[in-house]
Amino acid sequence: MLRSLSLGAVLFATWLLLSGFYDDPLLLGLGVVSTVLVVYIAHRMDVIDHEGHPVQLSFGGVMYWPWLLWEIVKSNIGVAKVILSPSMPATPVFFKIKSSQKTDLGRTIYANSITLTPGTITVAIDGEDFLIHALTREGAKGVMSGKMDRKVSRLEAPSETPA
Amino acid sequence: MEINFLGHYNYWVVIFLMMTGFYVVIARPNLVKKLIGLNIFQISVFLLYISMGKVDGGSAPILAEGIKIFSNPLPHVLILTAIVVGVATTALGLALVVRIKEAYGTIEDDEIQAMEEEMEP
Amino acid sequence: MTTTLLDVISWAFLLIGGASVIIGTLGILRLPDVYTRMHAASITDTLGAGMIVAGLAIQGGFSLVSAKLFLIFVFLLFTSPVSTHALAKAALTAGVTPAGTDRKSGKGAEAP
Amino acid sequence: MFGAVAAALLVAMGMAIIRALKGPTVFDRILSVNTFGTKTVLLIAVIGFLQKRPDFLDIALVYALINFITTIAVLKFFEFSHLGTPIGEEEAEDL
Amino acid sequence: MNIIDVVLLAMMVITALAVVRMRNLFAAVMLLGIFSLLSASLYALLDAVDVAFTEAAVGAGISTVLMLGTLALTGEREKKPHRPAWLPLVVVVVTGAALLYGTFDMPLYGDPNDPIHKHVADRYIERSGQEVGTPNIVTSVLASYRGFDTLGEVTVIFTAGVGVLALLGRGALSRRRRLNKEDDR
Amino acid sequence: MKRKPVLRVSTKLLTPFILLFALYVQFHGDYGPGGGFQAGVIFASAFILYSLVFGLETAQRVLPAAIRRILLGSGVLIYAGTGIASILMGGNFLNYSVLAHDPLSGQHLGIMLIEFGVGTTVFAAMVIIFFTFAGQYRRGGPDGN
Repeated sequence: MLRSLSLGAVLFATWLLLSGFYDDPLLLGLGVVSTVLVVYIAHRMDVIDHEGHPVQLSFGGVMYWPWLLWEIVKSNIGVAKVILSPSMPATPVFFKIKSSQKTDLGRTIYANSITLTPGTITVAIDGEDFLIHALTREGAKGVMSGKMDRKVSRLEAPSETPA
Repeated sequence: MEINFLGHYNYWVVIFLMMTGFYVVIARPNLVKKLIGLNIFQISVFLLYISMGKVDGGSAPILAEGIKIFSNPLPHVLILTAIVVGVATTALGLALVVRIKEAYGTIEDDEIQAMEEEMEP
Repeated sequence: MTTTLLDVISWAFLLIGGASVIIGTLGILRLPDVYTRMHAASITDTLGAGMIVAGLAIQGGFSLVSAKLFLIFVFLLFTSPVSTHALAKAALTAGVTPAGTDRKSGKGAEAP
Repeated sequence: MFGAVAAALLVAMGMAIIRALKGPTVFDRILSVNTFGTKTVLLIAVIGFLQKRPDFLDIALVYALINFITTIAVLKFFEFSHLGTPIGEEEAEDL
Repeated sequence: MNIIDVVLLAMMVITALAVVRMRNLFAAVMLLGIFSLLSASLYALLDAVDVAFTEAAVGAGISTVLMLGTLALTGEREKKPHRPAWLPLVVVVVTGAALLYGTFDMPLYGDPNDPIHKHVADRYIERSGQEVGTPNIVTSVLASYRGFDTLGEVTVIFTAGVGVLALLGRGALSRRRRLNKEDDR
Repeated sequence: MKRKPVLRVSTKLLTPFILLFALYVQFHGDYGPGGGFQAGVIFASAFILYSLVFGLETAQRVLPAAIRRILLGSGVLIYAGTGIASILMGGNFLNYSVLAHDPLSGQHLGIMLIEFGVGTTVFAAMVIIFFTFAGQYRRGGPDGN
């Protein structure tokens, strides 16, 4: 119930961000109606749970996102170098790692973070085993160092609900 | 007759695209391919209309402060509905293709025709 | 004065963005197989899109336009890894053999 | 300046079309259509600024959304050969 | 601006020709998706934002998904055509030439004095603000001035939905099973 | 259902926002690009995404066949009903000026109603078409790819 309410609040905020009409009672009313309708449909679809609406992560996320963005910029430069150099020193490699997250949500965040940084892609997930493809050995080493893994686990940790 | 070559380039490309779609429709026996060709034809017709509605120096037909020249909204209205109707009819066509595949086991129109001729000597 | 400064910053962003879009697509053309090409595609999705959107947002100023640009960026950031992951998974399942792969750490990382 | 970005995007779109034509596997084509979609999103945003009416960014947003759904649908088609089953049930062995 | 226009059109031509050549229907559908994306960029460039919006939602998304759904049921390879292709080619070239000849009488592209802009469109642009009161002229023409027309379009969509249900829906499915059994006997 | 966490979690996250965006497009068609046609399609694509990831059966439970068919018809009825209402109020068919106390707000109300009708029908038609196609099963063996 609490999650439905907070999803509703987030949705209404999105509506205001999209709409740009703040003095029209009709549109604001329609915004409320739309929010309620969407929350009802989401409830029917059973997508409001700790995975579908992770409010618990909002505080940790503030710290995590900027770090991730910086990582993305760094690895972008690395991949661009590979593409632009005439000999293309790509040493593609498949490897497996174990992730330390407890929930599917944490694993999703970790997998998506790996994929989002160019140079590494999460190809498959089986439980806590990730199969990863890296463009270069350095990229592979970067993932295997486990720094991102620890960060995501820390992000996930305060919300350790039994899944 | 004075011919302005650059004044019509848009229409010419559109006619070329239209004929490409037309060719696919009449030359290819595969029914799904025919529908793909029909879609190309459709999009080129849309483009023809939209090009006609363009006014040099005009802007999107949504009223706002300080904008005087607008492109013609009428083709936009016609095409807007035509796109959605187009996808609905495409869906109907695809449903027919699925049924034809079930009934005849093939979606090549020459094979279907051969089967029909066999059935009615 | 501040407007010129902002203009210069946004132009720099736009230029970097445009350049990285081209580099990314060049990678899609040059690299040897699907898996490596995906890395190149994600340059376009992250740095290219991010920089162009940031440049445009500076031009748009503090307004609804920037808010929508921000939404577009967030949306791309959410969806692009998901589709890349799904694509890689599908390619692996279909048995597309990766080019020039050496199997490091060799814990049965071969494609099924 | 917007013109330069638009030009860069157009060049990149052309290169993506080449990849879509060459293939060689279907996944290359899917990848190029997907990245083509991203470029279209950006191009439409830039066109809005070029025409000095940047308040129509909803179009770009729709593209980003639809592109995602199309990619998922295409991949599902390839993995299961039809669209009805839920993801994750028909796989005998994951990974 | 014109250059973007020309480049987009050129890419559309390349894509269309590639669709003709592709034997693999799946690849053809993917290229059709690219074709639709290109056309939508072009709509946005030609000021038709509403149309670009619709094409974005419909052309690139739904129709690709539906085509794939059909391919999943019918197979994705096109057989090599074995009848001669010169007759269709002649028909196409003749038709195209006639249409090209027709364009010479058309008003110039983008000319504000085209006859098309001089009759009803002017009135919509000038008066819809006072008469209907919505900033988006396309919406006011669509929903108010030409509301009757749009009612027809909605009915067509309704009919298409009913038609698909009648052809492939659950009721139709059991009927088909029965028919197939009779065929087997 | 425990597998493919990435797709499952992302879909759960995104679906409500897609639905909300569709409704935003529906109700802001007067001010910018958008309207019933587009909104219906976007709303339907949220359901398409949902059924792609969670399966057709689940999606059909969320939106049962009866509701789909009622929605399909009711959109056209809302549209035509608005026309009839304007006749009853003393105007012509689909002349909304008589629907409220002054012509402008009447037009506004009328446009909003018929756009809603359009959106409903388009949504229902697209969902029905997709569900019907996805519900078909391949008869013969796989063609391979």
